[in-house]
Amino acid sequence: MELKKLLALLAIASLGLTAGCGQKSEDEELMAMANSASKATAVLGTASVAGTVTLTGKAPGTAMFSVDADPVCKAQHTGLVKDETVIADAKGDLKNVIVYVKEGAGNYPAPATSVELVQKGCMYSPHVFGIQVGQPLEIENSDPTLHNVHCLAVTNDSFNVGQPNQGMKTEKKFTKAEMPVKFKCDVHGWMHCFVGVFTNPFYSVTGDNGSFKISGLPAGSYTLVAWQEKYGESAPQKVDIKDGEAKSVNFTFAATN
Amino acid sequence: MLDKLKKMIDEKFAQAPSPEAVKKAIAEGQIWKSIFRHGYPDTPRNRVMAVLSNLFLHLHPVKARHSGVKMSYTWCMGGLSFFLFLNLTVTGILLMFYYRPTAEYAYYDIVALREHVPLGIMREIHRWGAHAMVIAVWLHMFRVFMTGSYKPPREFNWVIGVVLLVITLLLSFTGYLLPWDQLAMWAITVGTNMARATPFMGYEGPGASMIQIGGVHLVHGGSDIHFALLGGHFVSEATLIRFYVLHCVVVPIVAATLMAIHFWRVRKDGGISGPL
Amino acid sequence: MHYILDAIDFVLQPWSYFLFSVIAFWAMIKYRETWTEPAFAVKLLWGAIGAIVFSMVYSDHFREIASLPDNVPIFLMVFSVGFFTWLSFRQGVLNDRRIAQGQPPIEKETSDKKVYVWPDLVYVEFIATIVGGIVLLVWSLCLHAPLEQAATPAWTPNPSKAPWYFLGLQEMLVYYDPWLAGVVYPTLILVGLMAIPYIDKNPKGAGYYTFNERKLAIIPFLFGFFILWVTLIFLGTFMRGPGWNFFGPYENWDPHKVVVLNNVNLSEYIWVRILGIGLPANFLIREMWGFLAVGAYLVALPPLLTKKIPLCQELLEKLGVARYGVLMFLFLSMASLPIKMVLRWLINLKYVIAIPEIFFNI
Amino acid sequence: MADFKDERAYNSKTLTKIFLWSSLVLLLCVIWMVWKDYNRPWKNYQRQFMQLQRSQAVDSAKEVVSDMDFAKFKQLHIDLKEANKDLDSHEKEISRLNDLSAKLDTQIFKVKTVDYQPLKAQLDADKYAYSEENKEGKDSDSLNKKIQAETDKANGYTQQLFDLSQQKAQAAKDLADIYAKRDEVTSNINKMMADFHLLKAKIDKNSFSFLFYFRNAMLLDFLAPTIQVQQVILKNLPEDLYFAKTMRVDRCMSCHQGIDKKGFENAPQPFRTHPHLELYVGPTSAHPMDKVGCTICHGGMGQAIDFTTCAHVPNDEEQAKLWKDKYGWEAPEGVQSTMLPLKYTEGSCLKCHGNQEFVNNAPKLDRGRELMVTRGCVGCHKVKNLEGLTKAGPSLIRVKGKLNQQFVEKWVWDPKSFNPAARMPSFFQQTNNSDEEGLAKTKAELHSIVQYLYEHSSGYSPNESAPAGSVANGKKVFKEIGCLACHGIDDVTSHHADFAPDLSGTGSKLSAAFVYTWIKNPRHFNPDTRMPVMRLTNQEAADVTAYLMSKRNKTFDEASAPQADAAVRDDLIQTYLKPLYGIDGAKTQMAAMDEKAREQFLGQKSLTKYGCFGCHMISGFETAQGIGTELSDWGTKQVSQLDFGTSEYEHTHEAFVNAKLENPRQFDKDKSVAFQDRLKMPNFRLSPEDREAIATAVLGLTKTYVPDDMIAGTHGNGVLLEKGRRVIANFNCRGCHLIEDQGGKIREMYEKENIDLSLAPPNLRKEGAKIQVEWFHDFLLGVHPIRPWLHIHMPSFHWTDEDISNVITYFNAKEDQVYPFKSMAADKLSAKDASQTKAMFDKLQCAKCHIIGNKIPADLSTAAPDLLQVHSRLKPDWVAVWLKNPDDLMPGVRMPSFWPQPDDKSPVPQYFHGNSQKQRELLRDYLFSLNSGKAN
Repeated sequence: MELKKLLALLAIASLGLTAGCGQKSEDEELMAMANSASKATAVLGTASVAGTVTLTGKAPGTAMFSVDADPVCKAQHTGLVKDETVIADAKGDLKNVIVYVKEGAGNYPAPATSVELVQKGCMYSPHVFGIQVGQPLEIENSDPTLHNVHCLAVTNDSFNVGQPNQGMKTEKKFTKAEMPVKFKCDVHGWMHCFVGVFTNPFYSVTGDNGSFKISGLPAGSYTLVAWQEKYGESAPQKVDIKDGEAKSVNFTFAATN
Repeated sequence: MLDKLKKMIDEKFAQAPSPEAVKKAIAEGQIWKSIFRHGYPDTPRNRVMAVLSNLFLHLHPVKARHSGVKMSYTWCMGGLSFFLFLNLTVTGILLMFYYRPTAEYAYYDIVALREHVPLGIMREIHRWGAHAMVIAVWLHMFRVFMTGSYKPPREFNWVIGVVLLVITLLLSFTGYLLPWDQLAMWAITVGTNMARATPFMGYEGPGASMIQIGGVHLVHGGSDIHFALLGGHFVSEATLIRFYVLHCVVVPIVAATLMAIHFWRVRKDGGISGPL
Repeated sequence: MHYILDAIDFVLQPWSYFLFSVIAFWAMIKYRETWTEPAFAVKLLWGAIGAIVFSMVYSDHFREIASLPDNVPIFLMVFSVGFFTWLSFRQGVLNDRRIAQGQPPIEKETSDKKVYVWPDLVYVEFIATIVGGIVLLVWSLCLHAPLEQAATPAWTPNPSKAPWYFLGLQEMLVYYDPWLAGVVYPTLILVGLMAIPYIDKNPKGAGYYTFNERKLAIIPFLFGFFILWVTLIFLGTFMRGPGWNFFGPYENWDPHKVVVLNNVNLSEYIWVRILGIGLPANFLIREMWGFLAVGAYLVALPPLLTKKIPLCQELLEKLGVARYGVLMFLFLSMASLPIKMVLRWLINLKYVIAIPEIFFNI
Repeated sequence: MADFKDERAYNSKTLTKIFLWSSLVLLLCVIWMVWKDYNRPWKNYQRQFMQLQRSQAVDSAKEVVSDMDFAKFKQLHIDLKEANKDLDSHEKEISRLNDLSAKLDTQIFKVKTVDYQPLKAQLDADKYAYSEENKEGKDSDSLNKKIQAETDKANGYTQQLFDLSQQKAQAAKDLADIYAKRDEVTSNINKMMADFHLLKAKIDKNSFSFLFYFRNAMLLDFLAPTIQVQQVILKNLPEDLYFAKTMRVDRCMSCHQGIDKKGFENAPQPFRTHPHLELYVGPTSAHPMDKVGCTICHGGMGQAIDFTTCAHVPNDEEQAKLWKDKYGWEAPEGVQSTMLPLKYTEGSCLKCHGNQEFVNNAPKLDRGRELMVTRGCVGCHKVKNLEGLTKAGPSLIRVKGKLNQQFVEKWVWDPKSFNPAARMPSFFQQTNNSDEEGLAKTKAELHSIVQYLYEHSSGYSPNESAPAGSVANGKKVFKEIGCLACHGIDDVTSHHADFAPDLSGTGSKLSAAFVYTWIKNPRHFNPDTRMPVMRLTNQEAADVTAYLMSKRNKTFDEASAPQADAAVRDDLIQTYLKPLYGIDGAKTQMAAMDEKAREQFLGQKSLTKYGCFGCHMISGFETAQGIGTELSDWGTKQVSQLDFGTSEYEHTHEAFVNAKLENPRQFDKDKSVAFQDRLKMPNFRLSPEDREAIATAVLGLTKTYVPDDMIAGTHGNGVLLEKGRRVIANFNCRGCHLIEDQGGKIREMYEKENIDLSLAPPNLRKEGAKIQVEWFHDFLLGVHPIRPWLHIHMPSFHWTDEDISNVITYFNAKEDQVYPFKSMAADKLSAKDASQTKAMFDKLQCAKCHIIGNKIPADLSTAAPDLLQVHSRLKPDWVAVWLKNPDDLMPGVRMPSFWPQPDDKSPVPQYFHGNSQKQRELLRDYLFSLNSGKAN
């Protein structure tokens, strides 16, 4: 055993010698490194996954609440305001569900375009959305009243910014993947929204009809998960996908009361 | 010009002596002859000379009894004892380079010897060699007894042998303390506790309480042989330095002297024993 | 398997261990013609190796103790002593056969011829040195020298043992006080060893292996060497556990083991148990029985033996009074250890003479 | 040759063969020896780590390169080429300047060495001669003249040298001007490549080059090896070797190469980075490697660098097996300073932080120590630094007025049958007293104990009877008001505090009147209780009472108390009397006792036997000492002194303490022990996590020598901090509040039940910097609500002036503010500033949330504290910092930052030129100008 090691070491030693002799110039080395480094970043593919998210069982009735505490908010609404926690249509199609690739996707560079979060009528819009690590998030106060944007991130740095002026914008970036991150406004106790932070662009938030589509996937095997603010994370679903393929995956949540 | 040089070299090579001649020139040159005063020992004369003209070999007689050189007779245990002694001397000196006999350092110097001192097994060779030497000496004595080799004229050499046995045990015993770990300290504590019970000289020995003048005891815990041996009431740093000096200086010198006498007497008493 | 181990643990006690070793010794002397045959000896060797392998495999405890680096010399000692005992007896037996047939011993065949020490002796010595060096190197490479926690008197390891070559003496401490076991006996052993050439006046057996011609010398010497030294080291290593209590070789060393220790002094036996009166205040009177016994043993016994045993008479005549006296003193001193052992086991005798006032206990 | 008859004992050829082969074997052995030394594991680890470092550097280098602006890089190289071309055109000028420079050098050298230096030497010698002559009174005029002449000459040379060097400088400058363009490009290239070059150097350093192999080659590695033993020598933490103290030397980093380097957090062992470098090992941490080392915390042999000899100890069997396979690990033999298994490492904090009430960042240890206090371990066992504390159990001085006798008997007989979460440990029905004899005798003991307690108890009756209340509302109040910070109850599973008793089953235990009175004023029953007043209204108190009384344990109610046998009792009394009076004497003694006396006798003896007074106040046992073994240095107690009985556990401290906590009586198993000598430690029914926590705290109690100046909490502010911490622990402040960012345990409930954390009790970070001392004092004496929207109440504790002073001093000392405290006044606003600040105040809409006197925002659920209190409550310095970024001081607070960090841009640039710092300061001054008099 020990003798074997010895021989191996001698072999390595001779290799080291030859490597030492054939030194490349610095520029060449640099170029080689640059090439291999650029290869490391993942490339978008051509496959896609689409589907719908539905709620089974009796959907909770739409809750209503008052925003009268602040006259500015009151002025922008007539009467009570709809609670956005669970929004499902008659068929049970769920809105505001994030579907994303939990396992299997690599890291992708962040797009330079920013995601916008608007506070309008003392409500967050969108209520649920996704963003990539490093992608700018622009938070705007469109109301003529004080809002504070209180980010309750755990993995990322949390922050709490006051926006006393109408039209005031604040830009933030997330540095790590985290799902979900809650935002709330401490001035208006009802205001909150959720964001998912991902290292890749493979996420989608369901619209009014509960449908979502994730495209640009390279061929491979992925684990998909849906997340809803009240019902949490769904059971994961595995998807094997080839280039150019379009697969359909549906998620369901069971209503709890 | 280069061609000339080449030619010259070729000529010189052609004249060069054969390897045998070189060998001969060296073996019969002044330097060689001044070191080795005899030829290769394959003739009786050279064999005699090989032994006689060599300091180390001249311990031996030129000729010995045929029966005496047999391994089955001598078991070579005396020789091995001596080899082990030399071995222990060499490794012991190497150990002394690294070892400081103080309470702060003794233990951790031994740890260093185990952990990272180059070649790493000096202490092992020393320790196992010491154990082996004890056994070799016993077996040597056993052999000498079983062949009746202590009988006249070798009586006194047997006595020296017995003393050398004691010296061997003492060397081993004093060395046992030096690693300064629990094993060492307590083995020495157990071993030296008996000294307290030495008749008249140990304060827990019979008769010690009788040695008194005017009601003052002369042999007490602070003056008895146990105290003298340890340099204190218990095994302590004073004991360490005492045992170190005994182990590295005193006992080896005595051992070497007695060994010289022992070997010399073997020759003078007629070499390896044999039936008359 | 564990029944066998447990049975061995049960059977082995200090007294039975001693008994077995004495029986083995007797057998060794008695059946020397048989066991020195190489074929038989190889069987014995395999038996010994088998016993050790068996113990190592089936007893975790034995393996743990046996594999302590400092106990490896014990095996080296046991096997080398065994081998060389065989070698010497083998040659002795062969010589004895020749002598019985009127031939000289084997050594005599060649002892008159002389050979040059170069190369016959020097070469052999050189090879022995190299082989010794190999053994030492391999041993050192495979086994680390033991090193425990740095020395501290704050906690005592249990058991605390002397270096292995002194375990015979430590074992003696069970039966005799330190001044005897640790001082007087070692001195006597050395004096006795030194005295051997001056007492042994037997002119035969010099320079060759023999048993028959030197029975009287060899038997006591080997008894001392084997029974009172080597086997006691073995016992001290493998069967003395915490509190210096006796444990079977496969028995776990439980530091909380409790054993009966009801030892009684001779004076108490006689004054209290036999005579039924209390102990006298004066310790000289109190211990007079012991003094009488020791005196009788050392002083009266040697002359008495000459009267009773022809062999002793013969010895006295051969050696003269002085030599005979010294011989008997040394011999009786040696015998006192097994005698005390037996007395301890038979009648729980603690001390023959017990004067703790001046630390004089025998 | 003819006459030589070769008489031989051995065949030469055979001997030669043997010689040859044995020599060969010897040679192989020697090579083996060298190889073994060369192949020591730590050397291999260092080689492996080089590879690891190299591959990491290569990765970083790749990243650097991929981030690099290649266009710029290329452009720079083109520029460089051009600059070089440009230089070619100046070739002549360059060579001229170079020649000139060389010529000047020669001249300078000549003037300096040939002309000036000998002259200077002569001059010095002459000066000396002159002074000698003057001293002897000789005429020295000629000499003086000579000196004068020589001095002039020397000055001439100096001038010459100066001129020459001027010329040389000019030449150099000219040259530099020519090279300027190229040098600039080169420096730009170097700047761009700086990171890359650094990494390149790192890669080269960690490459297996020829030089590396040469320096570390077998037998040559004594010259200048790169593979070396790494060590730190810790002069401040000497090791006590009993006979002498020696320097502690830790060599762990010889293998744990990445321990202090960032970036190896996920590397395989032994290369992994130490967790929390900002706290441990890191050079700027509180425990830097070169001051604290490794072994003082982890234990083990610091000087050993082999996996086994440095005494690694695994966490569990599984790890042991893994180590055996991977590293050839063996359990350390004969070594006492073994490593603490990793899961117990926090215990080591005690070596230096032992007299701290809690050790932050050691939650397991803190929990263990808290359990040792609250579960009453320290009632029986003496433990250094945990002495003289409030007893763990309730006082039994007035037990008669609180509980009925039946209940007490059933309760003590089996506490968990009443309440599985009870803290009272089980003494009875354990593995060593559940045999027939044990059951009979323990029943007799229990009965007598209760008889004794009731006989010695004074009476009590509640002074109020409970009005009718609503169970539902009581439940709500109980949960919201903060009872759960100390008490547990089975209705709430999201959080279970065990500082005070679990209240499940109260209805089966107490009377409504008792509960009502107790809630209203706990000190009516027990003047020494730590239970605070919660300032409930009568109705709230009645509701809570109703709720608690509704919590009954039916099975327990229906069970009957154990029946004691008088004969067994008398038997037991005999065992106590016999040693004192002999068999007959004992009988006479007992005959003289009547029934009651016998109960009292056995009760008293049994209380002593079980050490009940360790946790409870009991009349007649006021001064009794705990009955357990002292644990102050248990972690270094010899293993052989631990009685494992006949159990099969491995003989280690860890195994013992775990086994003992799991079932304290198990070491009596298979033993023949008389009833009264059997193990008595009760079963605390601890969860595995709690057992591990206590084990951590106990294993950390060692005799390790640590110099006084390394022990925390003994000097400077440390002493003040400890006094405060003790009060904080005693009143369980951290049950609600985060203090030193630890505790706030009730937040668990908020988190699990998804309640807004801003409704939880406040974080007291920087409280000392925040709150004015006078206000603090008044508040603690008379608590009043500050945040009206909070349901949870700050209770009114009954604390002494000393307690209050200690707490306030503690908070201030924490911020390095010590007595005498600074006076707290903000600057006065000028009239001009005041109006603008007011406008800014309105613009920022502070009043949207903050209460200002009687101006209360519409939605109370989002309200913030009254700004009228600012001037008396807050410290001005703090307010300015607070306004900058509240989240920094109180993470998760609702108050937003209006000046987003780090750019510090004001949202209202129209005021004070958008100077954020000024805006905050003026706002602060404005807030301090607000008080009830002139609120607007």
